[in-house]
Amino acid sequence: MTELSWKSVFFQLLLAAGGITIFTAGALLKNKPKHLLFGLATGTVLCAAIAAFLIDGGRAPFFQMLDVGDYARFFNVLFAMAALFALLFSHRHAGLRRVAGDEFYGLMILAVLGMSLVAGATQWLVFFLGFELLSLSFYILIAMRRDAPSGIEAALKYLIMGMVSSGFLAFGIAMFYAATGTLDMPVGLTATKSTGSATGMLLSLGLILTAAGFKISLVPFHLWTPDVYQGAPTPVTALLTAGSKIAVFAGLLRILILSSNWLWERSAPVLWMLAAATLLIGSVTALAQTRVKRLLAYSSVAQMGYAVMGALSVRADGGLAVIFYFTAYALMDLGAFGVIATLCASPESDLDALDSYRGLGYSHPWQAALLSICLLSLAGLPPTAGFIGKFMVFKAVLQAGYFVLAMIGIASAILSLYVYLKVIVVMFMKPNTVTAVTSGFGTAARLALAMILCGVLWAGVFPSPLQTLISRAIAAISI
Amino acid sequence: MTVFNIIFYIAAAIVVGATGLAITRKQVVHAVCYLVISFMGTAVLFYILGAPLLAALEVIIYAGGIMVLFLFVVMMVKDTPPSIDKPSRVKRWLPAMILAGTSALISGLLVFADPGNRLRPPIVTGTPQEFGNILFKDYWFPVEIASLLLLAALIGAHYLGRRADHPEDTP
Amino acid sequence: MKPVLFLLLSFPLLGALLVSLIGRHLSRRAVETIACTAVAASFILALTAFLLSGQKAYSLTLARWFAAGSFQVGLDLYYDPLAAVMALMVTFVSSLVHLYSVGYMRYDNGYIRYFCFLNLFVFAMLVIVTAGNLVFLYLGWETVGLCSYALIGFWYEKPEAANAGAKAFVVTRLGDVAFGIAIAICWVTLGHLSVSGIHDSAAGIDASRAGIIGCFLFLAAIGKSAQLPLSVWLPDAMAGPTPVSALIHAATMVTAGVYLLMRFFPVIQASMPLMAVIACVGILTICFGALGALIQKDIKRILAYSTISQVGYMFLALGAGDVAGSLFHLIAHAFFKSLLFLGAGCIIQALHEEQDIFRMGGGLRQKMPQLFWLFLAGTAALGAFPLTAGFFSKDRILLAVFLQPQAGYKLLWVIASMAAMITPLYAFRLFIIVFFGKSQSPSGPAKASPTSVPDVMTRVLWPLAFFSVFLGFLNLPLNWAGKEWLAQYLAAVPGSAMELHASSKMESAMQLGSALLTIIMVIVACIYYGTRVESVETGTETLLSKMQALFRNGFYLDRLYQTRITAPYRAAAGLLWQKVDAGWLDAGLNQSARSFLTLAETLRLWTTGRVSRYVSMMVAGFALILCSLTLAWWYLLI
Amino acid sequence: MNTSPLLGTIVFLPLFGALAALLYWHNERTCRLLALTVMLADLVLVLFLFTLTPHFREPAGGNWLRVEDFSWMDALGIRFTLALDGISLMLILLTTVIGALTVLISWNEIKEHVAAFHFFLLAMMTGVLGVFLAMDVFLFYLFWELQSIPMFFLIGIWGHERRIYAAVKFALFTISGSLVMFLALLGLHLLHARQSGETTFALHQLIQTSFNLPLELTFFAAFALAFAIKIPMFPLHTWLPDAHTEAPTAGSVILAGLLLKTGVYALLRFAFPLFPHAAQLFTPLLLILGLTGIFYAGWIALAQTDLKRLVAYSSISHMGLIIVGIAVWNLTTLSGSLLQMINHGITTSALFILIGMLDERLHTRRLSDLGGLWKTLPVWSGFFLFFSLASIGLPGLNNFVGEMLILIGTFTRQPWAAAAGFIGLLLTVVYVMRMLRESIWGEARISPGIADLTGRELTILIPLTVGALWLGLHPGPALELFGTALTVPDLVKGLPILTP
Amino acid sequence: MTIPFTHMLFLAILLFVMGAACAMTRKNLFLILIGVEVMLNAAGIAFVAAAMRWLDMNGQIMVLFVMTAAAAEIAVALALIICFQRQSGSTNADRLSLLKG
Repeated sequence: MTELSWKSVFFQLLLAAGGITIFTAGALLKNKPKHLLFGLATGTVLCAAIAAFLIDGGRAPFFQMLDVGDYARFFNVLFAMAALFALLFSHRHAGLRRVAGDEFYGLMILAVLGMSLVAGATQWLVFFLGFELLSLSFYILIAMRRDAPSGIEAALKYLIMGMVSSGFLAFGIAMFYAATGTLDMPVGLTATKSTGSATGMLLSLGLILTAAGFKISLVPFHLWTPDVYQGAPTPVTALLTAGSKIAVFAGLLRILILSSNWLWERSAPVLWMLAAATLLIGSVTALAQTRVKRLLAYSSVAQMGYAVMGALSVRADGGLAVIFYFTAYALMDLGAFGVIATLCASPESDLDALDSYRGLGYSHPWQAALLSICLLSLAGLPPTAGFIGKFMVFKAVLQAGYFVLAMIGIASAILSLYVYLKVIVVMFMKPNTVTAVTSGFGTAARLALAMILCGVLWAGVFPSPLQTLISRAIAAISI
Repeated sequence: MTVFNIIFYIAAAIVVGATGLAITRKQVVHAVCYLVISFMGTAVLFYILGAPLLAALEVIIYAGGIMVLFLFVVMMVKDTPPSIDKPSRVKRWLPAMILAGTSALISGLLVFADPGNRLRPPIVTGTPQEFGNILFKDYWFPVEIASLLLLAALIGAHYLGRRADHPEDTP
Repeated sequence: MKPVLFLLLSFPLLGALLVSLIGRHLSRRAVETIACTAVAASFILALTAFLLSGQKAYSLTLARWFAAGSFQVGLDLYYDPLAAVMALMVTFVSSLVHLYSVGYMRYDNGYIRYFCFLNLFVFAMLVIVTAGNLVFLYLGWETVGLCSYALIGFWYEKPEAANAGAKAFVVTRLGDVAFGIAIAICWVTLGHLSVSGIHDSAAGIDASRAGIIGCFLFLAAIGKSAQLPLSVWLPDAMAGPTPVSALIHAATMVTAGVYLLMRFFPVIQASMPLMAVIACVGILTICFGALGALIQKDIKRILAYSTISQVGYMFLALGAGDVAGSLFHLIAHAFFKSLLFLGAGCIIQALHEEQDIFRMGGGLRQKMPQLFWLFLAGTAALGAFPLTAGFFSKDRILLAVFLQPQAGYKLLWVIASMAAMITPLYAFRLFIIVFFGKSQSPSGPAKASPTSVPDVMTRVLWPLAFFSVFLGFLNLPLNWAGKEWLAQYLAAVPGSAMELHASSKMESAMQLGSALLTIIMVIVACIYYGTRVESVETGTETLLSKMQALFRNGFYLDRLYQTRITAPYRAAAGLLWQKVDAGWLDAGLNQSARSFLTLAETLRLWTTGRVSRYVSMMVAGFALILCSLTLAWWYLLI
Repeated sequence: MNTSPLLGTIVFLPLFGALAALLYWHNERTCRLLALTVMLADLVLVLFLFTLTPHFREPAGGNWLRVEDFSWMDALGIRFTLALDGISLMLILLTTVIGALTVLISWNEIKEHVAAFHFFLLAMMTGVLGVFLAMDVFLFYLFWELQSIPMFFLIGIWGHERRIYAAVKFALFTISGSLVMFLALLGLHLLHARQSGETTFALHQLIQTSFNLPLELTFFAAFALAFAIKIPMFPLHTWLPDAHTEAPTAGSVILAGLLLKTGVYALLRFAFPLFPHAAQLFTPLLLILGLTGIFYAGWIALAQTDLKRLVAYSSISHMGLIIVGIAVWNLTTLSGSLLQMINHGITTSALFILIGMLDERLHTRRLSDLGGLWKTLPVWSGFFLFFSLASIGLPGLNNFVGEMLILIGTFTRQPWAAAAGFIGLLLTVVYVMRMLRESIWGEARISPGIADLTGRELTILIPLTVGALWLGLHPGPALELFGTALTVPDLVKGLPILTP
Repeated sequence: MTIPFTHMLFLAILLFVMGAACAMTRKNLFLILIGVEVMLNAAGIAFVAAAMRWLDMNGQIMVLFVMTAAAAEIAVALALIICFQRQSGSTNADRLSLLKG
């Protein structure tokens, strides 16, 4: 490609610019003006979202490295929105926790940039760099509260795991390169069509799956998830679950879609096993949790299992189901963590112990109601986005002929239903031991939660528009 | 059996040996020193595998930069209790060894099973010129990203390195 | 005809509704008036219908009830001589009982409930009598059960009354199950449920089918008519008010079973073995009842046992194929038994609820002479004293049994005649001890002078007494230059056309014989019970006392059911609930659910919080992925 | 096919009412009145539907009295299709009536979180109505799930001592069952799509699907499982006694009066027509389970000490008879079962209502604390006696007709089953007699001076009484509606065609 | 001149698993980091070897970026370790045990 179409990467440019501006603003202006930074950040992601929504970069990848087509655009909008919600949650939260500095906002934006790179990369180098940028920003975001031991601990755990995983990724890419001689995803993945036994590809696939599996916390790479979710500031958790997971999964999905049948046949069993293990272990372990964030962490592990189910059936329906599921999942989890972000036991600490949620339904009806709706949606009950998502995933997986997996999925759904009901029971049905809950939405969080609620219900009742968007997105990469 | 081969195998042996020592030391400082040796060996390998520039960078960045940084920090942190840990406990090493062994074996098998890997590539040196050309002609976009990456790292390191009770943070 | 029958049914129902809905807003007098008029009106209508109908049979439909597919049921009526006679009897007796109740219940506050259910009962009984199809008949059948339940338990605060009501309902319901099955079989085999239709097609069906249907009908009848082995509820049912015992548990409801069999006699007739069975059950019940009545102390229980025994005669008659005889005895029995009950009611009230005949202090003859004569009439009729109604009706039955060709019936005849000797014994035992006996009550002297009862209570007894003495002329045997009017009248009713072609010589011989026997037994009774003082409790375990105990407790049948059926059933229910449902099924499910929680607790330990563990798990996962990839590759390679 | 969304209105009116009730959270009285008016309005709409019945009697062209079909998620082959026939008509009538009554019942009983209570109450009404009207299988499933969630809250928030246990148990049972059905439903959808090439969830199209037997059996089993849990059928019934005992009166009434019915209805409307051959193979099992249920529950009911629990077990037993009717599958039994659904709805609801009223007065439901109630509460006892007699199938009252039809119809196919059923009725008599003996008869144990039924309570009970008498004495019209609906070929494709 | 490509890959794999083993077993945070460095280094070797095998420059360039990323991560990691050490006074990874279960 000869001339560069700048506007095709306008999204990324905007984010980079925004990030740098915020840093500089934070560096130059004394006594960091929180609201200015917040405004800058939200403005950036909002504009970015709009840009990604409006500007069509065309099919040709930018620099043969970065997909700027509908597929990437869809996810970019998703990430930008997720970041927007996370920022809105953090407005009051970050203020209370005294982390609302330029680093917080700027790194959030850089994280979004990393996501968009991971999701859009058509070339391994970009994928790797995006992966690194993403992880790096999150290491710091998780550790934002330097005074809180749990935050640092979570960050260190995530960091160590993340570095090992990036080691795996790097080595995986190396193997890929060694096997195919190219760093270009489509070329490399389709190359193996011809050569009968590109076993090197299997090795690299294994390595890359490990790295990705860590990021999207599949069993047995999920162990960090509860710790980090619990330790991180809640808005960061929200972005972590709704952003980075989806980004990595989008990249993985691209790989699966592009990979040759030879590779697919050999990798499907692995995915099957991962899905089954994730579904069962995730939902079972959640049963015993007594802290809401950990509980949600395990439940999100189980949710990833459904995502992998959808990914397995990508050959049957082109990934429509899984992407829809992800969108729904992002909404629900953002909602759930958003509500939690508005609840504090004390200005310093989150409301985390399940028992401290007793009688929340009556002391804070709105939060409780929102949380319940998000939980019911996670449980896959109508009329919510989660229900349609589950519906599509199960349909797809049956279409692909994985009956046993579908059964496992149902079993896991029943188990996790109990988990979500447990929270609802505590909020509405346990005798009200009133906890000193000094919490409330700020305007920002209220706005965000309202939007999310609408989204959850709207996608649950009228999913068609979303589906058309998604089908256009997957039409852009299916080869 | 040319001199190149000999150098390659010797260097490889050195690298493996040094690494092996590095990962088994009690004292962090010793580990770092052995690691420096292994990086030197890696540099040699890079050189004979036709990547002179990378060889140089390996010495400069890894051995020169990162490891020194390591040492600084290790010095700076006073470890209580001093960061000595006893690596030689079987119950801790055995599972790791088994896992590592199996994965190594299977990976080796997979690599070996690929006929494409059997051939013996000729040596061609990638000169710094063409390296630079390609880097800044085709790869300036990743370079930009890398710069952002470093920026983020910088900010983060600075933020985390500061004492928590920094006046700026308390609103 | 239709309006008449419609009104005949609707008057008592209307009465019941009025009383129950607005009764609490009316004066007591008004309520009593409504109830009595309703029944009296239906008696008049029954009379009109009887006169209008002649000997024809009418089957007509009041309304459609329900229909699904081919199964259709209407509120049909079937009115023929049999129904006519029954209707007359029922309405007559019940109107008298209503009048009597006005006096009897004069102090009771539950009078609204009482009259409501009494009216409802009359309605239901008339439904049974005139129903044109089985389902509609079943409606009446169940409703009389309900009324009897409610009226037995009328004094619900007395535990024995409440229990007796429930017991009666459940036991009779046992029979009703059979009724339901009978309906179903009829539907499946005959294809319709109307009485007339069944009469028509009865001839067509083979004996075995008819036997099955008849058998279930017979079971139903057993339940209602307190025949063996379901007789246990009737003695307890005496816990209810005495008029109720008179109407429901003597005159009408208990004979409904007999009426059911008469109604469908063509079906019964079709299978000979069934007839035999009916006869045998009848004869057993006769003896059972007679022996029971012989030894009781409680006046009402004596009458109850005698009822069982008398109804047994009716079954025996049916078993012998003599519908007319059975009906004859039914009506006679209705009159004299209700007479006796109502009389007993007077005595009981006069003596302040004293029911033990040995503590009535005797000598009531002087104190209530009017009642003495009335009671004597009833007793004579019950005891089949010559020329009373009982005499003729019982004779006819014995004759019919004797005339049956099969040898077995001769045996039955012998037993029946012997049982017929016991009847006057217990009848006059009761009479003599109540009216002549001296006070043998251990608890001091007898009651002070009995309070007088309202005149209405004694007045209504006269017509009953009249009929129980002279009803015999309704069906005078041929050798008495009688026309056997009842038999003639019933000739139209299918199945009841039975000719007792007996030589008048033999007939008169039998009458003479039984008359003599009766008189002898009466004399025996007078001597035995008039002189001898019966010890109230028998200390020594002589054989006699054992026998007495046996009879007094109705052959321990009741206790048998209690210990062998009721108690185990209740216990099993408890076990089934605690052990099986809660203890096994529910607990099992909960346990399996809880096992997941324990599993979760163990899985928690996996997340140790040690980062090195996490890394190792990561590598382990990598190794696993690699293995499976290699295996897949290997598998697809070979 | 008419497009004025009358049925849609009927279904969603309660939901709007529910949301509106939330707006008045601060004013309890308004909430109650609002809920009441909404349900009454719904009732009026349903009654208006009856005016359409005449030209329903001869189904011209379409077999439905009314069909409303709107495009919804066409990409997934899901349409918003509601259709009405005689069966649905009677059932939504029952639903709206009971819905209105439940509001009245809770007038004094529910004192806290009134708005939320009515929100869930009305939301559930929408669910139930939807289940009875939906003809798109996906839509049906949606409503099916929708009705169980509010119930969970009703039991869990406003229930008695062990309410949480009961609520969670209820939710887990019902929802796990329906999830299994969900899978089968998708399988059916995909199979049909593969065969006909069109993606649809419309019932009348899915009926055309042809299976190999094992698959059909699996699907039927999955569907039947969900429905059997809701009904509840014998081994899966354990959630019901707890749910009934712990639920508030309104909850018990809705549970017994409506939710249980949805199970039977779904069995009749979906499971049997969709998988006819499997259904016929399963018939013996259903028969046996139904009969077992009759005896098992009827027997256990005798041992109960808590009135509500007793009635709960009795309703398991009654549902067993209904299952028998469905399993035998001929016109008589089906009409009987449908009628019996309505009857059971009336009778059992009435009993629960009465027990609730008693509980409000005496704060106990233990039989051992009661006795001689006729002395203190004659009117209450009168009604209690009346409905108890109705529930033992006294001729002239509603249950008799249903039971008679079921048993007679069963006798033509399965004499022994029918005989067993008749005997089962005897068990009913036994425990009902005990119940009456220990509650309204016997010596009075409770202190006199407790007020008898109030006007509000009478207004609740009288409609039910009238209904019981009406269906007992003149069930003709209802049976006619059922008959016409049942003889529609669509319903029974592949099954023995029912001919009048 | 001829060195079998497989040998180079074997070497890389060997180093990689050594690094992994180190990260798995060591408790000291610095030593864990060292393990990770070794892993990345192994990746580098593999890249260079592959670049030579395909006569293609991209591999070598990739190595440069891997080094960059490694440097960046190490910087942040060390900063975090310092934080942690300030709080808990230790660099022992097993002290990271607030969050578990």
